[in-house]
Amino acid sequence: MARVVVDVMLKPEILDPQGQAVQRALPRLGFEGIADVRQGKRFELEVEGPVDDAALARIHEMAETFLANTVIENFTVRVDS
Amino acid sequence: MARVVVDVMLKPEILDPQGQAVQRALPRLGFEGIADVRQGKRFELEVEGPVDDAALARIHEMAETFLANTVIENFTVRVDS
Amino acid sequence: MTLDTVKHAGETPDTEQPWAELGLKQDEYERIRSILGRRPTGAELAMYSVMWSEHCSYKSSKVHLRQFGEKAPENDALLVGIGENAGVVDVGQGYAVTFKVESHNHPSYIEPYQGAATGVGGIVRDILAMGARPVAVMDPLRFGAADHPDTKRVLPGVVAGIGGYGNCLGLPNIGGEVVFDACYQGNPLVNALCVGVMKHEDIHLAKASGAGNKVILYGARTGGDGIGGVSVLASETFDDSKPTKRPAVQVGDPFQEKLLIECTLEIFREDLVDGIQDLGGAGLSCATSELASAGSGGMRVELDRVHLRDATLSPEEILMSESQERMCAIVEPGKVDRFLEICEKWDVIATVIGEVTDGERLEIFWHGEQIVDVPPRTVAHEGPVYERPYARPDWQDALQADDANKLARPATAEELREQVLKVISSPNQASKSWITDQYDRFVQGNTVLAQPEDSGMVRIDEDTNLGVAVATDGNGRYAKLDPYAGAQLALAESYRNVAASGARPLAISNCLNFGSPEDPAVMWQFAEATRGLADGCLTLGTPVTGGNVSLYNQTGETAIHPTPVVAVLGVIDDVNRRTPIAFSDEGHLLYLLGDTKEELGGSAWSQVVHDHLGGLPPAVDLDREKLLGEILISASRDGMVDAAHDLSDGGLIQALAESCLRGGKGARVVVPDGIDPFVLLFSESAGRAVVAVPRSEELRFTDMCGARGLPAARIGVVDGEAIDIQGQFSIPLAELREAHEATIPALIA
Amino acid sequence: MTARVGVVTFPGTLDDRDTQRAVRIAGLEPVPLWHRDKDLKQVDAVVLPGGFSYGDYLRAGAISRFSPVMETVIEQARGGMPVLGICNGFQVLTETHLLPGAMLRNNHLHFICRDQKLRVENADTAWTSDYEAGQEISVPLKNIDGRYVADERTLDELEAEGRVAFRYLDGNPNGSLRDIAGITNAAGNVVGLMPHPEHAVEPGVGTGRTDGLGFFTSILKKLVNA
Ligand SMILES: Nc1ncnc2c1ncn2[C@@H]1O[C@H](COP(=O)(O)OP(=O)(O)O)[C@@H](O)[C@H]1O
Ligand SMILES: [Mg+2]
Repeated sequence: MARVVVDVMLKPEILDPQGQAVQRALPRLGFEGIADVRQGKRFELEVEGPVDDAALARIHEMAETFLANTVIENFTVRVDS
Repeated sequence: MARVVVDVMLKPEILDPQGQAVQRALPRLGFEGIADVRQGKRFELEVEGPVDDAALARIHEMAETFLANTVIENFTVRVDS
Repeated sequence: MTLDTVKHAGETPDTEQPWAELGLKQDEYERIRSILGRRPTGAELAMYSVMWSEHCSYKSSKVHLRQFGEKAPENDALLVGIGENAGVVDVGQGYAVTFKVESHNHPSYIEPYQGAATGVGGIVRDILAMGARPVAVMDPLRFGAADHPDTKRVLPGVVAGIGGYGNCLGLPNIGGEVVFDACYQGNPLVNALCVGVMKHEDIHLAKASGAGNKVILYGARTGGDGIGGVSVLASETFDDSKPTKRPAVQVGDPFQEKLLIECTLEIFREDLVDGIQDLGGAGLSCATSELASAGSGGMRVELDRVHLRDATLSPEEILMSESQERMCAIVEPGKVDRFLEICEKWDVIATVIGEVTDGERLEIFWHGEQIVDVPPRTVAHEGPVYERPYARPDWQDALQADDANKLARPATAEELREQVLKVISSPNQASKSWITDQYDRFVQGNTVLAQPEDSGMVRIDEDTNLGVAVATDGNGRYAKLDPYAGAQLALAESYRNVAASGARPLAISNCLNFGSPEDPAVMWQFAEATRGLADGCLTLGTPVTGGNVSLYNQTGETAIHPTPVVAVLGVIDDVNRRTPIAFSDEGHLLYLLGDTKEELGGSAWSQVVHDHLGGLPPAVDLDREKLLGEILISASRDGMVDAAHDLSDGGLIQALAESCLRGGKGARVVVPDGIDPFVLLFSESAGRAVVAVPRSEELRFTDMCGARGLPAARIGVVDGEAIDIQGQFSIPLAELREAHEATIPALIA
Repeated sequence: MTARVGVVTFPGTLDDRDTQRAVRIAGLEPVPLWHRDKDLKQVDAVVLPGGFSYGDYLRAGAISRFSPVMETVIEQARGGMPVLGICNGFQVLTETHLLPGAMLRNNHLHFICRDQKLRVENADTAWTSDYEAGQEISVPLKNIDGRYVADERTLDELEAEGRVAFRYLDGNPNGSLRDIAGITNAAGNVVGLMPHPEHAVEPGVGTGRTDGLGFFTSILKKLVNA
């Protein structure tokens, strides 16, 4: 079975308090030199059958209408190898 | 500035209620043929300075001690290109 | 690997078995062999080992817990007593209430969020299994020092887990406790309580009867969660230094549990089950053996029918899995279809996995081959019982001789004021709203009182306004000084809290958190605490309906303070008559009820100002508690008091501060003749409360106290915007609020 | 004759029974609606109550939006039927795009439960006519994903058209842009807000106040006088 990964991240202009909380905590933990942190979601889909263009198109649609809310989020779809 | 991505996923043996909820919803939305869905977190770190082995080692440590909860989660670190 | 069938076990008596790794002792393993007349199969060994663990079998505590039954007070309110998933109490008008408090201490230290979340999930299923709709939760919590770095890891995770799970289930959180003490550093206590309501006729029990009835497993799929968790986590001293030995953690799915609740309630409404049991610790091993043991006849289970999340699980693992959000029901064949239909409606997976037989054995099959053939009672109810040696610790005398009453006291009014602010802003005495604001207290629309009130109260009938109140209390410092008195003080405080809010105490549940039972000193503390609690319940007339024991709360040789947590349930006929703690009307008169003696042992003052623990805890007088309770209840019913607040840790000043801040009104206090202001403000004498009495009711109220012989001293009046202790000091409410509310966010947020 | 108000139950809905009670107290007839049924049983208005439908997994409201009942609700809302989304219901309404914007994790990342002061900015909607514009009310707020966001253009448009229905007072509890607690569509029939009016309808329970009752008396007047 093939794995397709959909990454969903908040759009750059949207405040990401989770990422900020991580970033603020880092120096306290002794990690310097991280200028910015954004936190998003990663979906791993196990796809039955071949992952051809048609399948990817369907997954793209699924991401657009369901996995991501495009009012606030961007997404990418890619086949995991 | 270079971007490093840390992906954090629940260990395979750990229940993933979020992924399951997504998977169960898919057929109702007309998406068939997805055998399994796991949902995890994706962190995008903007790193100051060079992303050499030392920097990656530090980020690995950060992921292990902070970004992931290794009692229940696995993680991967990679440089985004 | 070949399947270890019953037949195979009979033919290979000399096969080595990992009984020690599973937490069994040599003699326990021998006993299993003699019960079966052969060596156990792998599956049988798995079942016995989890069911005979401390957590499931109560092997160290049983001999002491018996007193709760033997000394039980006459009480016709008790409908179901100890031994079921939870006790059930008659609250009138045909309603019954079930409640129970349980621990999830060790898992919450390993994985605070999931540990605490699944703790809530587990107790909610216990309540549900009795036939009740869960209506509220509470969470008595104890952490290490507030400023310890690990507390910053554990506390936010635990609080988020309790909130994340409870909020998602739609259960209002109506109270609990948050206590910090270095003794809990490696052993935080995460106790969770749930209250449920039903009609008398809806009570369900965990038993399998009626040959031919079907056994249905429903809820979440079974996965590899917490395999061995019961025996490894609860039976052995927890050792953090070996992460590789960490057992798999259970992950909760509150959404699944919410479906399970609604689905189960609908199944109850249509009267489709004969017996029902939740799956908690020890999973299917526990549910099948307990159901079969408590019922008549035997049970036959086809284990391969269980819906799995992980297809590679072995039968032993399936039997031991602690996957959450599952229930097991016994259903007549004619009702199975409808049962499955309701499960389908709620998207809940349900499978017929077996049936009740007319035999006497619990028989489990794996693809047609028999892997378990045991007398269920020997697994579930006739496990080992230990009479562990116990002895009063050699340090107890010295501890008690180290009298707190001799500690240096404030020399000036200015110093007294400073110490008041210091105590009120100390982590244990400070406002906990940073925590409780993360819990939904309004959902279900029946919450009458929630934090920071003395007890949590919910309405259970919208037409008659019948309600129930619950309070939970425990004071490990008192119990360390004297475990017998400490347990009674926890009982007394919880009882007083319920009465202060106007409800009549009916029954109790408890969670007994202690160190290792293998240490005779700890065992002595346990014996003393249970004896104190049983004696106390007899005097107060409040039976023990159930509870939970958590042992091995220790790191190396050092045990936590003995920490019996007591939950008292009360009933109030009309929730509109409840008494809040808030001083909300100027001019109301403040009365201090009870006797104030010089009692500072174990007090908040001794801890905060002197970092001291020694001497004796406050004296217990349960007859006085009863009288105080009656006065508070009558005063509430007849509208004689506008506010009431019980006095406990922190003493009078703590109660005044909380009531003033809650109502946004100040208080002018006159120190009565013959009492030292310091003692008046900080003593922790039991059996006391402060009440606000409208002037129009003063005579009636004081007459009542006089006639019943309860000391009532007028100490002041609700007035102004400060706490003004006349002749001593004044603290503006704004300053008081800052001191009280800033501490926890500053430490934890 | 009184009006019938449907209250939808999704898997994981929590405040459905509370909302039914509030509807009843206001003198309306509550009608339970099930997420799998397209049929709205001829109700005159619909409330999408609070809770964690589908556990709020993925995103709050994201999965419920695709339920059969929502197909009909969306269609009828576009036709003018009054719809109120409370908390999770508001999240469902933004996911369906009946209302603009989206709801994100609170800026402090915690669940927050408190008695929240609001100003009613728009008293001309189907659900707010019993209030005065500018009136201050207090109702419980309880959520973890309550931060309202939309792009600047949308926000300006909402302001310009008077479609910000409620604003938080005495401090923004979650980082919602422009202190927005609730909004309405242009027609005023679809309203969503994060706080919970259904938990403030009876003295003696909840907050002890009845500031939330106006939502339900507003719709009663609209439907019965209509
Ligand atoms: N401290 C206690 N006081 C009274 N009853 C207790 C106590 N500890 C356990 N019990 C009772 O023993 C029985 C078994 O407890 P337990 O195995 O924890 O139940 P469950 O598995 O349903 O949670 C229950 O009826 C419980 O109420
Ligand atoms: Mg049980």
